[in-house]
Amino acid sequence: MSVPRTASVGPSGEAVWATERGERRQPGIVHVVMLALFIGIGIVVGTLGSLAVPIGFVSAFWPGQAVQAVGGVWFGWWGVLAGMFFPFISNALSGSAPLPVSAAYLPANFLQSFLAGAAFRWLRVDPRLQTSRDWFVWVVIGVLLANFLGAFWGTYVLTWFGMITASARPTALLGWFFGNSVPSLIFGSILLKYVSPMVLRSKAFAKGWWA
Amino acid sequence: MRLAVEVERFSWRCPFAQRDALREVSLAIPAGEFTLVVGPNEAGKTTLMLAIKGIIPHSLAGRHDGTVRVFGEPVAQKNAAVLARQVGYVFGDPDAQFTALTVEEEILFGLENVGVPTSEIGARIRRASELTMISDLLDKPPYDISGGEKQRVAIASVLAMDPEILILDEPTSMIDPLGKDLIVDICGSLKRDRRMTVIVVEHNVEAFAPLADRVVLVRDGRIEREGAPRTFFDDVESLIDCGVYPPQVTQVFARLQRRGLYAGPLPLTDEEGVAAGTRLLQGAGRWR
Amino acid sequence: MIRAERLAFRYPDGTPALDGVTLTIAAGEFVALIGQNGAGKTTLAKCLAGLLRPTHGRVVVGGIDTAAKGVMKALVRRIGYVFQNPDHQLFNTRVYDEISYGPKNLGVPERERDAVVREVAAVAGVRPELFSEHPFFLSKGLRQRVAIASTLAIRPQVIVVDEPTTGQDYRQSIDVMEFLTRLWRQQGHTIIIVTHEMPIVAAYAQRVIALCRGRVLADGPTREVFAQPDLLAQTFVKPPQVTRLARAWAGAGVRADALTVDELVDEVVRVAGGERAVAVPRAGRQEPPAGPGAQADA
Amino acid sequence: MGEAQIAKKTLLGMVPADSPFYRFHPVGRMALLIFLSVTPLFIDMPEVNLGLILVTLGLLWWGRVRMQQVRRYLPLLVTVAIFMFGVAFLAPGNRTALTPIRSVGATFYFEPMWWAFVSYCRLIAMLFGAILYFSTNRERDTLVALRSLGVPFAVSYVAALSLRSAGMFMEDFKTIREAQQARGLDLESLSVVEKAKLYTMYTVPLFAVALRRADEISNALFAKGYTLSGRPAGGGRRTDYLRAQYPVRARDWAVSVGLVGAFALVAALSKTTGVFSDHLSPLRAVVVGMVAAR
Repeated sequence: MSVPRTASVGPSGEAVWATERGERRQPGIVHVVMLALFIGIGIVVGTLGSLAVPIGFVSAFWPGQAVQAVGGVWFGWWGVLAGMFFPFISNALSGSAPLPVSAAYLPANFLQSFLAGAAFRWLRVDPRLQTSRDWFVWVVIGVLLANFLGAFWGTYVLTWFGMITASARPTALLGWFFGNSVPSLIFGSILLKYVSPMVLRSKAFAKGWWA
Repeated sequence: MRLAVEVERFSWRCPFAQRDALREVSLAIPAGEFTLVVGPNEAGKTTLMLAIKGIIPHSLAGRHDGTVRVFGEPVAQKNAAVLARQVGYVFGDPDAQFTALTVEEEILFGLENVGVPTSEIGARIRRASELTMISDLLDKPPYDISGGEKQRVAIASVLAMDPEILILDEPTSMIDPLGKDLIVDICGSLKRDRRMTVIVVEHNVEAFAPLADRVVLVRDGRIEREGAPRTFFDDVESLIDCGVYPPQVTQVFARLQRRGLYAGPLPLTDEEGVAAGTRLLQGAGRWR
Repeated sequence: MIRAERLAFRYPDGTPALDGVTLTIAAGEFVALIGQNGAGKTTLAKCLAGLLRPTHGRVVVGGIDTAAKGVMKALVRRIGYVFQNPDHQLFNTRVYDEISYGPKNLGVPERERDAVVREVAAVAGVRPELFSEHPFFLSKGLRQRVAIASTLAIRPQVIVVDEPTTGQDYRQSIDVMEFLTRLWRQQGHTIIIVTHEMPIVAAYAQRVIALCRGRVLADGPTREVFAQPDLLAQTFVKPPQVTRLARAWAGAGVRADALTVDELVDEVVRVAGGERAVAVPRAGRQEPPAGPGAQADA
Repeated sequence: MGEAQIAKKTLLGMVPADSPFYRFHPVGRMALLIFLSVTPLFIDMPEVNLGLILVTLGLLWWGRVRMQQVRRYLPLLVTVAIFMFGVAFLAPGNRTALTPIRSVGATFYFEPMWWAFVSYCRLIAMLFGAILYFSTNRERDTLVALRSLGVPFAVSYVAALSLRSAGMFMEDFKTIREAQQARGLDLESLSVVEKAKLYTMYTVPLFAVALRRADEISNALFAKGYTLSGRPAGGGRRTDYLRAQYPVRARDWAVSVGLVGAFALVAALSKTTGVFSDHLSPLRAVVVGMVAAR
């Protein structure tokens, strides 16, 4: 049952997201399982990332966003859901945010998970990052925009909870932004480039948002 | 005779694959019969089993042709819960089949799925775990035990469901030799006492051949040979070429036969071999 | 080469895995670790390779105490470990990087590294066309070979392989074992395998160490250990079928410790047919075995 | 070999199988999580939060959690403190409205520093609540709690499977690290950049394994007769043996209702009366007095 080995030429951009004639896609058990596994993987990556470089709740190096972004790209809403929920547990395990704060982060985590997936589907970007256009959309929307918006909301939450003063917000915003963007750029790119070929062949891959 | 499994000109191709994993395979297995499936890796043995269990086409996408029937009805038209009651499946990779957090939950998961009353579940868990000797593991996570224990847990979780057909895909690959004997004994008692239809895929032919009513060789997506074990292993060399290792006792006598020292049916078990050898050596006047 | 003294190991939840194991393995041996599930085989192998730190006792490999600090780099040149599941030990994105990972860690210069990679790949049967492939797309048998090649690239004197034949069919098992035998015979490596397949042990290993509940129950030349079925039964192991047959026919003059189909057939032919005595190799240095069973007679 | 003390594997480590926590129903333990880790949100007064931290530490000790496990969080406590007080020091806000304190050659401002202290105590109290839960509960306990609360089967299953898979990935992670060591990786001699590169080597196999596992588990679920709805075909209900094994007794209800009630009471009091406001803190009065005296 192993994935057959073939050359990496395959459908690109347009073809990746197009459903073939007569192809019927509907969510199945595999998507529910993938949701759970992605939460699990997010917990591990998110926790270890925060524990490795613990500088408080704005981690200077949080690879969790890479998991969020690629999850949305590969598995649509299932990946987005996973990206929204795993931070609850990874934040609690690593001690970077308690449950109520994690709850308040939800919109940030939603954007960080959703934007890349949305951009890839709407703009028909190849998840294997094969052209410079693919790279451009990934970096600008999937990484920079998603993390800027995420950091904007997240630091607002921190101020709201009184964990940082209003005047410290710009610093925290920059910290969050770079702390997420840099690892996301590194890991996210590697995951998209090297793992996407396998994902595109798996039955869990979601061409649409649900399947 | 009632047929448990009928496979009719069944073909299957995975998405992205260059060729069919199964090519017009036909096979009929009567209820209560014990079938041993052998063949090299990646020949299609597991794929055939998945098709009988209905994982193909229900849970795996791909192109298929032909039909597979279980008790006369196509599996494609049965749903998971019905199939779970009829066909038990033990996967080859012990890590690949666990769905729960502890061994006990692993066993009860399927029982809950098919709606066995809670009052009965406790007794079923006890019976299945005693039979497979895993009673002391019930509280442990299934990914935290040794490979051999995992395989026994997998078998227990399927036995508890009391299926009519039991498929075991390489059930002893990670088990120590006497642990293998335990699995073989369990299979023997299922055949004898419960008249269960058992299909075993194994490289370890030596242990299962004596139990089998029939041996099936799958190669290159086809059924290449099929027969009763006494005649199936006659051509030892060509089987070895196919990656199948016949029981050592059978090999020994096949070789002696070719050297003109032995004539008669090829033995399959230790006992038969010892007896045949003793006769042979006595005949040569060598027994002191 | 390897000396383990009163090794004990306990899992974090308190379950004991090893209990006072003392043994010595000399350079150039081919050893099989056998025993029932949970007897401590893998734990012992990992302790020998320095991957697990024993709770008590110590392991010295080629003069290095595995528990000492900062010895990992020196240690991996002496002993290499091939995991049971290749999925866990292949973590690079290209086969080439996978094989060159070890030498790179040890600071081998690039030009030399390339030569090493090509050489061990050839030995392990990994063709250069596969170098830029992703290891995950290879078949299981090939992944196992890449795993072995990447361990060989460090040129460890001792190679430990955990379950080299699990899940492989007969042909593939023979391929792996023949390959290990070449390393042992031609390149002088010490080989340690962990396995449940007694026909494989009988045909290839020179010495057997049988573990039972974390202790060494039997340790000696393969032929001698397999000649004691009662002792073996305590470790939930039984000798291969040919050995069981040979014992039953010993009364007729068949040697009771035959290990392979070839040996047993030759013995029966000699005894029954009165042919000239077939020279059976001593257990100390077995001739190149033709696999655990029958090949063509010629 | 001595008496082997068998421990249960929790999400964060090990706890002896006879820990007194296991005398309580998982629902009660989940109520404790809610009480300890959400209540501080409504409490500004640092004394109360410090008290809660002491209670949590007491419970950790009473539950016989190994203190080594807890000690892992010490560096985190320090870095969080440095971060929070550092921010308050470097970016205090509108300085003219604040009370300056000159000390050790620098100017601090009382209000932001005090607020950092208040927030820090609250944060740490909430964190310890979560640490307590994850140190004393297995995945199974969470599953039983969810099922006993009547959460739909599919939801409780996803929750349990994700916790379990986190455990599996941790194991994978350890094995991958062992494999790297087996090939001469010396973690201690690596620079930060090299350590960052290491994550790549962990993540790619982790994801590839996840893909395989998703296929395998979904096949296994099908084989065991699981349907998405969780209902067996041909009518009938999915039975719940696990829940039947863990009956919620009167005492467990009392504990759970009591804890959730206490939480609700604190929240209500805090919003209506402001009794937990930091302005009522005796400690604050003392510090303010000291600042004024200078």
